[in-house]
Amino acid sequence: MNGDTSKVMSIETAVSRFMSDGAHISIGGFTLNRNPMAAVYEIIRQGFKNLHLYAHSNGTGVDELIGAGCVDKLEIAYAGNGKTAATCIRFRKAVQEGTLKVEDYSNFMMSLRFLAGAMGVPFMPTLSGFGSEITTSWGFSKEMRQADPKIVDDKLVIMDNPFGRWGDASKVLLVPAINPDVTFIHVQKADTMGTCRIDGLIFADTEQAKASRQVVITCEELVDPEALRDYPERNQIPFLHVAAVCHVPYGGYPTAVYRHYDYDATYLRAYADAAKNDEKFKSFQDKHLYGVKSHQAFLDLVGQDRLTAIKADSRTGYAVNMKRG
Amino acid sequence: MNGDTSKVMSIETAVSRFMSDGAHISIGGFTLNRNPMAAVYEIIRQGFKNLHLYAHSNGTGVDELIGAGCVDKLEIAYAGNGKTAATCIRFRKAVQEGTLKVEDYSNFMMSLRFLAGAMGVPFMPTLSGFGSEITTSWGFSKEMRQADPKIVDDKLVIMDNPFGRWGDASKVLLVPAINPDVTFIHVQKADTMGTCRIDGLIFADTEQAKASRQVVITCEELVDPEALRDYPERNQIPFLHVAAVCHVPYGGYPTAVYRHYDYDATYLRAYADAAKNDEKFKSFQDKHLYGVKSHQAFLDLVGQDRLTAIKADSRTGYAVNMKRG
Amino acid sequence: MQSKEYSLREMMAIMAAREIKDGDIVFAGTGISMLAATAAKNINAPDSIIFFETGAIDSLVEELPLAVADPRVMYHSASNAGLLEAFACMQNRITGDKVIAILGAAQIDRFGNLNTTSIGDYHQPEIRFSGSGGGCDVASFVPRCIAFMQHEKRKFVKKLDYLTSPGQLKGGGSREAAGLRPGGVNVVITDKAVMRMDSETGEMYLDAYYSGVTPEEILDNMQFSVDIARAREAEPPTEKELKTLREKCDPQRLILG
Amino acid sequence: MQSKEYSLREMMAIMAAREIKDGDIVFAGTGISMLAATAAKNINAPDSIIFFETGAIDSLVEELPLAVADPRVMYHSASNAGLLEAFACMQNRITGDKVIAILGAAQIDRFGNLNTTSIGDYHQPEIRFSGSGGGCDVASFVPRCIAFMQHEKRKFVKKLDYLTSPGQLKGGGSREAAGLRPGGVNVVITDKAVMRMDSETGEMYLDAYYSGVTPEEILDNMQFSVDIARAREAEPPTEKELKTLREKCDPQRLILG
Repeated sequence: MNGDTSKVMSIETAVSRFMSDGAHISIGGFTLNRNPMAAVYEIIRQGFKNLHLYAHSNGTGVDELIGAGCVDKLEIAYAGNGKTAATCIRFRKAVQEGTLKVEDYSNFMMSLRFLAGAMGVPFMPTLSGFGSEITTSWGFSKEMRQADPKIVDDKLVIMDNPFGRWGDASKVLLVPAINPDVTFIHVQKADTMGTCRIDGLIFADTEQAKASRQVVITCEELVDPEALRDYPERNQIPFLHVAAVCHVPYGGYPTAVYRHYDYDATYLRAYADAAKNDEKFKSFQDKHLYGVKSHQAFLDLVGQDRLTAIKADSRTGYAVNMKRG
Repeated sequence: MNGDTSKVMSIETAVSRFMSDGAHISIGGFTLNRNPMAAVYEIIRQGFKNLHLYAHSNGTGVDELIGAGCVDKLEIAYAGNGKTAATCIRFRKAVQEGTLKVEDYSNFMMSLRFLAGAMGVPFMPTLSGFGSEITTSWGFSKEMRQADPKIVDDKLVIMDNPFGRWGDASKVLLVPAINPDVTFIHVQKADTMGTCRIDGLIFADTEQAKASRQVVITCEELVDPEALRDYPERNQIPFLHVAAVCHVPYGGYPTAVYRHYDYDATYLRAYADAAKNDEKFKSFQDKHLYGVKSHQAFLDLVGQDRLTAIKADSRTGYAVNMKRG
Repeated sequence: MQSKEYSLREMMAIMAAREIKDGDIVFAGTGISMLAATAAKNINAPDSIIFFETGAIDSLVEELPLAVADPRVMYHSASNAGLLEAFACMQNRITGDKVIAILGAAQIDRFGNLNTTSIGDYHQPEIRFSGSGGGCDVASFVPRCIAFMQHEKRKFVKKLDYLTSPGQLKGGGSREAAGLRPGGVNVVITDKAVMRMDSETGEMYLDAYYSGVTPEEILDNMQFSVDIARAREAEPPTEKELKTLREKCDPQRLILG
Repeated sequence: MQSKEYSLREMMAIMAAREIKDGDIVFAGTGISMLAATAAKNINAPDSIIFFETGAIDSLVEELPLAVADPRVMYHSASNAGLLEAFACMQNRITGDKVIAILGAAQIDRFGNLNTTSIGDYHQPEIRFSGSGGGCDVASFVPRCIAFMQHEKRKFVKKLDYLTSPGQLKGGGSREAAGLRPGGVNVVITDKAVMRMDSETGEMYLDAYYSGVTPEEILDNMQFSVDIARAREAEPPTEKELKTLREKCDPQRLILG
């Protein structure tokens, strides 16, 4: 019973099966942590274009997708990548050059939009943002919104509190639900049915997964369902929401995966350096992205020394005293 | 640092410090599971009256509080207690005799109301309940609501979806936030700062705690903060929300506490039998409630044999093959 | 092979189990509805998934729980979350459309609306029941709901004393007009018959009567009449169904009695 | 005992740390704001609680994180949840009123409104920044916010190119009129001075200038003028503060440089 393993497949198969040009997608993680990088690189290699991308503060993955020219439209709260790039470099370039349409929200608003999608309601209320130009400056015009049935007509709605002053609020700001076509999440442990156990911070991965029509999981460890039934309270994404499970060790590299490995500051800095210059960036991509056939080949190129240097310490879950400066 | 243990106190002290007549309170758990029974019994023994009680499907604790005449007003989704009482018996009696004012919601609505309180917004939206008399029959009249600033003016509000048909919804139903004065939660493990680790289902305990102005935790095991820092992902209630931590082994008895003990079907049946008759109920209360001075004295009265019979099996977390028929 | 020796409760459990298909997420309540869910899983829909409003998914039910918060639903599940996650999973169309729910009620009307709140005036009830619980939510969200009922005149009523959980409301598209998505009770399983809702009118009709029961007897036990023109005799439980139900699903006879 | 030997960055970190009191929940960002939070915890407010928008509470920060999603914030915390829990904790008045936040920005105006989005026209920006992140949320909810700024004319502007995070909006109660609760930036800590918001008018004034800086020099480095009548010289960091900052908070000099 429930021994069905039909969801288990390679990331190459999952990307080609669930992705399409123009798809509305979302990726898990936060800046330089637990981004589904193997999935991101595979999407780029398979050449999907005109994507509509939803993110809160996903740095590394978002910038790679934009840098590769996969993304037309982006709804996001924050495009930075910690100390290596206060503003994501290819993102900045694309916005300044007008090749990327951006709709700005805050982190909480984006998280609430995924929550609304996960809960099956058209919006979530918040008290954030009154007076901010987030409410008045729309990256996607009303006309563009009305012309596209996959984009909600209003960026957000402000209304009077229908319960008077209840909850110490005179007004509420409503942010519309997101239901991506596909969401990619990288986790420490998943079982063959698709149930996931995440260590460390969840960010908004649970809501992103539950809001999505299809969810592709990549995992450091693929286990038998039996292995996750000991403490079901620890499983944040139940299999009901998952379409594909791909076993990809180091699938979050070069971002960090708590208790497994740290971010690779060296790689992220090299990326940031290259990203500042179009030609340098092209050769960087040619070497690290298009020059390899798979995530494993990319890891081979990076080399075992670097993977050893970022190996997580068993006490703290990160690489203690790793050179990061 | 943070070695502060000033939140640790007896349940007697916590109840007398945080409770008051007329307080708006909430209790955790669900029907016959993880009700904060030691707290409930202590509230009764200390004689607090005119309480306004919020619950979703709390059976055992709600019926005891009503049976003891502590509750004036109740907002609830479900007052039943599994097989022992399809409808809670003292609850039914109080409603039929007109001594208890009830406002009916659904389980999801009550959970969303706690969530709204926890999130600090005046309401949460749902697509539940259109056409139900929950929307039209108000247990608390508009006049009564307007006269009491602690009760929201409207039971709920139905409005057109402000985002057109986004989210496949034409209308939304808004339920107002709850922020109880005090919430009582029983957990398996808490640390001296108040952080809690719950095993098994959470029900809506997390939201109830976060929505509440004061939270009193009773726990099976009281541990040093260090002990819960190994897997912070497993701690559902951070100490920020907690005012008091009380070490009360068997503090959920006679309801079940997963991985510790099962419900006591014998006790619950005896309660249900007594509850059907006013005189029998009075003597039952005199013996089990007013006749004992503390939860420990109550457990002594119940006897070790019964506690042994409900001891949880280490594999399943409940008492395997326990007589329940 | 059919068996002549079975109780009405066994018949009801098997009738409900047959409604459940592989891949269905089965919203189970307490009592006979939990037994029906377990029966489906063990007999005809091994890849159905048992789901509780308390937040447990795909529990390994080794002993019959006596409540949806029984610790027996927490064992060996894929996830132990809470009420919000459970109801969100049903409200969300992506997962919610796969759910089939089993409900009970004190009263049902011709449009499959349910009363689990009170008899008499709501403010001064003659009889007070437990209230909605998750019933109103489930009937609002779930596309396929089974109602378990005793076939009695006081239960199949012309007008509910209180409409707790919405079915087709007043029929003729009134459910959707009120703001609800398609769904609510579409099958009623009683101790005499299986009734269904007409997809056009939203009204109840007699689909199948149990062996030894006549359509007339069924109408005699209801306050309203229903179309009996489509009625056929129900297929009784097979030996295999009964054996599994008795030996695997409720060996302690907690529900079967 | 005071020290003459310290960098401006050290001065800024200590000025911010002094704003933090025991019992405060400190919303920390990256860089110098994280350093200030760590400094407060190690120097003057041991019972303050470090809190990250990513969902970590009371982390044991043994190494300085380079981002709020750095695995270094996940170690030994009281809870590792997510963004929704973190922002709810600030939006909720019960816990939110205890929060003090540290923010940064590309531009600030006289009312403490912040721009972290773009320079030039929003639709065709000359310079695009990272965007709000949690900044707009924090400035909306949190009663006390510290802004870290470089004291430059292009940063203290008459009019923001984009108002990302609300301060006092246009002053004179306009914040509350817009629907916001009291809060937003009330202290600005720069490499020259500490500025505060007047509680009546909502306008920025000079509270303290660093040793060797004159109020006039401060005004020269802003596009708008502020009241300097209340200004005094800031108390420099003590030896003890500096020692702890250097040896305990950032021994790798990741932030101190």
